[in-house]
Amino acid sequence: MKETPPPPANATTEELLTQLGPLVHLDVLENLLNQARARSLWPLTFGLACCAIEMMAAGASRFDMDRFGSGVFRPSARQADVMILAGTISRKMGPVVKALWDQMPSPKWAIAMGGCTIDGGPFKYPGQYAIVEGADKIIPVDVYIPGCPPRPEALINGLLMLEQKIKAGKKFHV
Amino acid sequence: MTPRTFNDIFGNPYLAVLAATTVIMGYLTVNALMIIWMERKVAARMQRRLGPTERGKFGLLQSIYDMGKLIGKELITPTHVNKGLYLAAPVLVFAPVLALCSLIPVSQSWVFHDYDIALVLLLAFSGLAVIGIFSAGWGSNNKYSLMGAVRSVSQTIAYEIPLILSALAVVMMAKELNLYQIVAKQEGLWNIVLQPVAAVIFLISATAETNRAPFDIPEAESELIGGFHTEYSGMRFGLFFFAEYSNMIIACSLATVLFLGGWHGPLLPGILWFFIKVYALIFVMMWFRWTFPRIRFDQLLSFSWLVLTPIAIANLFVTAVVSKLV
Amino acid sequence: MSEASGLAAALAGIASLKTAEAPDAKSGCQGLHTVGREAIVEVGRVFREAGYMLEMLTALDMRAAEQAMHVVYQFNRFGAPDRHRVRVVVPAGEAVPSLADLFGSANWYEREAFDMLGVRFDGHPYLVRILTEEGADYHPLLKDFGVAPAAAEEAAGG
Amino acid sequence: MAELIQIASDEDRDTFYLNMGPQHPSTHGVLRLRLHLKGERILSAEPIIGYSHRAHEKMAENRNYIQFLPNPSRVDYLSGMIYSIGYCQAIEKAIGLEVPERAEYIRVICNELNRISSHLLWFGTFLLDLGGVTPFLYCFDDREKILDLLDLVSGSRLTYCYGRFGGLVNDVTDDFLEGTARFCTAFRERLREYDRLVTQNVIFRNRTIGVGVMRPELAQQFGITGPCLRAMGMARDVRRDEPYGIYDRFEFDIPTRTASDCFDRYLVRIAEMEQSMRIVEQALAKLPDGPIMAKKIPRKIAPAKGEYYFAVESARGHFGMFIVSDGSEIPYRIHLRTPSFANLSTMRTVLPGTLLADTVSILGSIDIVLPEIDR
Repeated sequence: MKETPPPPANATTEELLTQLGPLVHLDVLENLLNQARARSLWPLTFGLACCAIEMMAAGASRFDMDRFGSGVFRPSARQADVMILAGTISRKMGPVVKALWDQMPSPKWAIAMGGCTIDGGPFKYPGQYAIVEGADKIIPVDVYIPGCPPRPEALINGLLMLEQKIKAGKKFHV
Repeated sequence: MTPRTFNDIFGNPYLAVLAATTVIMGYLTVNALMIIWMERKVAARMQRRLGPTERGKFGLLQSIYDMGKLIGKELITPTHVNKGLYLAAPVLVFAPVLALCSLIPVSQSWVFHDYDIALVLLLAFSGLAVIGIFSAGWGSNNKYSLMGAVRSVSQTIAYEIPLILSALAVVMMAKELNLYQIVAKQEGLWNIVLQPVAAVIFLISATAETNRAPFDIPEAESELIGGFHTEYSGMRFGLFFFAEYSNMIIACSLATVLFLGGWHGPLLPGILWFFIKVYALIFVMMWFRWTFPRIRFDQLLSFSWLVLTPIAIANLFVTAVVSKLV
Repeated sequence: MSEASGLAAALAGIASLKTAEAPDAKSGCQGLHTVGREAIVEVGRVFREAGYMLEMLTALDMRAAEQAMHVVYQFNRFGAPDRHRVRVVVPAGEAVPSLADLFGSANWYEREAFDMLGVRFDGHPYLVRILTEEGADYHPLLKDFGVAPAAAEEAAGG
Repeated sequence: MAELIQIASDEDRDTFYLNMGPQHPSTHGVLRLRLHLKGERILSAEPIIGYSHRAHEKMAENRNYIQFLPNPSRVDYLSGMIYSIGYCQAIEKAIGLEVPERAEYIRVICNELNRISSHLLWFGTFLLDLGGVTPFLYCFDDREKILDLLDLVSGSRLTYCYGRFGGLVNDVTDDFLEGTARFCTAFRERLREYDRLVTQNVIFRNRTIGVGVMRPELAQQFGITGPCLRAMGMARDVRRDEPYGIYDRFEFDIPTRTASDCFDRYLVRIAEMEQSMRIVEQALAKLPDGPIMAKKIPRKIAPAKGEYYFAVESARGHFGMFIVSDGSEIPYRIHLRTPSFANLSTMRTVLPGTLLADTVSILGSIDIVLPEIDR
């Protein structure tokens, strides 16, 4: 344990509390919850374009995301944990994606699937007026999966990477 | 022949209620988690998939992780909701389940509470859940939720009648409202043999009462997104989810008690027979869900009013005449 | 074939309609026509009564060469194809009569042409943007919208 | 046609507006429907599109003909092969390029396989809209087998870029040919299974028969094409009426029905899968040896100044490409006439009067792909 210097005599209560750190440590509980969260990622039923078909394929028989507990696609944003952005986000759709993200309860994560959601992908060219060039321009993204479209294996790999990230106890987007 | 109840063990009724609640909670939790896992596996097998495999042996821990995750989720209370109704709804949906569960005799020597009018209580309490669903739909102040709630109310009313009529046929035969005695009288011959029509009507109505597919129109994911629970997050949604599966247990337990002879069966101990029957019925319900498409709302109602109810009434009439003659 | 000759006769009755001779097979059309914009509704009615559908409607930005927009209508019938492309030349900034009353599909096609190229259609019941984002103030398929490819490559350092 | 932008007045208390989408499980992507409802009955419906607008037509004006080649398969990602090869055929016709026999046959095989996979996905999602989850997974299972085959020759599962001006990029392998033949045999068996599981199901029949009837006059008014049109009893198919490629060499029927409801649209598509397999088998039998690329391909792809129109039959209907060339390597304008755009615009006349649950099945039955509508 690191020695903390004694607080100055005229310190306010607030300063004291900051220096001493939290009185109750919730790390253990938080870690336990993280273990559960990492293993039960329910995606939002939400497809934007081509990649959505591969997302469906990842949930279907051959690839079966349900093996990892991610097969419960929730149609309501209030019950989803991870938003898989599958497809091009058009400018008309951008505000809707943002609204859906805001409706999701924290802790929540986002996976950018495919070139379009990474940076505009094949639809990026000077003077492009119709799309949002990259999902991270509107919401924070945790895992990027390149491809046009990425294969279902890639999506499952992305989910497992997200699992690693959650288990490692990184801070969440609120 | 009287079963043991909590009152007998503890003597003190308050202590008995406390103990019973705890035991029932545990019983429901374990069973619901088990059924959720089973549902995912059954669905997967019917769909040429594997279902959960990676979390624990055979994915057995999957439901536990899901529950842990839901507990750790943020509880969003949207600003546009009617707070009182919105917050009360999950409790209202879940509370009757606890009361219902205590009335079911699970084995020859064991029932949580032994009432003489247990069946009446049970049917009355099972009607309460719809109030919770309606207050969820109304309180959410969301059009999809509201439509889900309205559908749910009319569905429950429509299917409660054939459900009760088919249960009444059994009561007429047994001349008994006590569930324990109803089971006791089935020794040797199960009611399903004497009352096959009532049994089928009961199973169909129970599937509809528990909002299971193909009667899941109040939730109807592809139409109403989630119906009445669209606006709920975290453990509040978890309670709805939990209540749905608990209702399934109760509906199947009641069907076992009324028609399948409860704990009666050769060789194995009674409690085991009881669970074998309950889980077999639950499997049948899952089978329905993963085979049929969803019935449309108006077809659902006309099926109840024009097909099930008349048949149930006719069946009741025949039962009355025959039991008078015999 | 009386139907086709009836159509030809009806089309010949429209004063401002000019039919090109023997269209090239590559154009994919059996008849190419140009018509004044006041007569397009009449042309639409003739095709509709002959049982044709409005297969395609779009516009071309020809402002650089002719200071005009071309609105291209393509009519076709069910069965053996008999495709007629009718062209209306509109001076830039002016409106064309709408066919929305004659053909249900014209409603959306015209909205799209308005959205993409800013061609206005008179008498359209609901001429608002259809594809671009809400509150957009541009017509993306106009040639002077966006960056020319050569200039863009220079800007991108390519 | 009265328009929908109106606020319900105070007396109008028992009707309400419901906004369905753009994120809704059964709008097949990012379609938004603004429904005016009285209870569950629909008074008026207005589809609002554009949520997947990706500026394909503007992109065409910013790049040359070859650079536009990856785009068509992303316009309609479910029948990407048909679109991509259709674009090649359009340009080949415009510049007068002959394609070798073998390539033509392989194109037909791939197109028809792609049509089956598109119909399969439609079948699955349609049943999902009706609440039947299991058929969806069965269809995906079969679809994967087609994707494997197309993956083998083109290298991609969904957005193919297999065609080139003058031929194809790869020759097919024996594995592909054997696999295709095997698939056809196995799939016939599966179709019978689907028939037992779905077509005979009484709930399915109740949900689809007599639901979403499109009156025949709508066909002319809206320019409906594809399976929706054939369910109205009109045997119109671009493959038969104006044969492109070598479609005139094959024997196949154009399945039609007459009631024009959801059930008929379903049956037409099922029958079309059968016909596609017939074409595939004929093509496999006749497949000649030879090169797969034309000998002399011009370095500069630049059609002569003029306007070109070329149509193909996609899984959803008549897909037309209107190409305006000013004689340079960069298209002056490419307009894509997509079938779902016309088919979806009928919804405002078909939906009113139906129930909310029917909306979902009607929308499912016309088989829309949003990026193809929005382009």
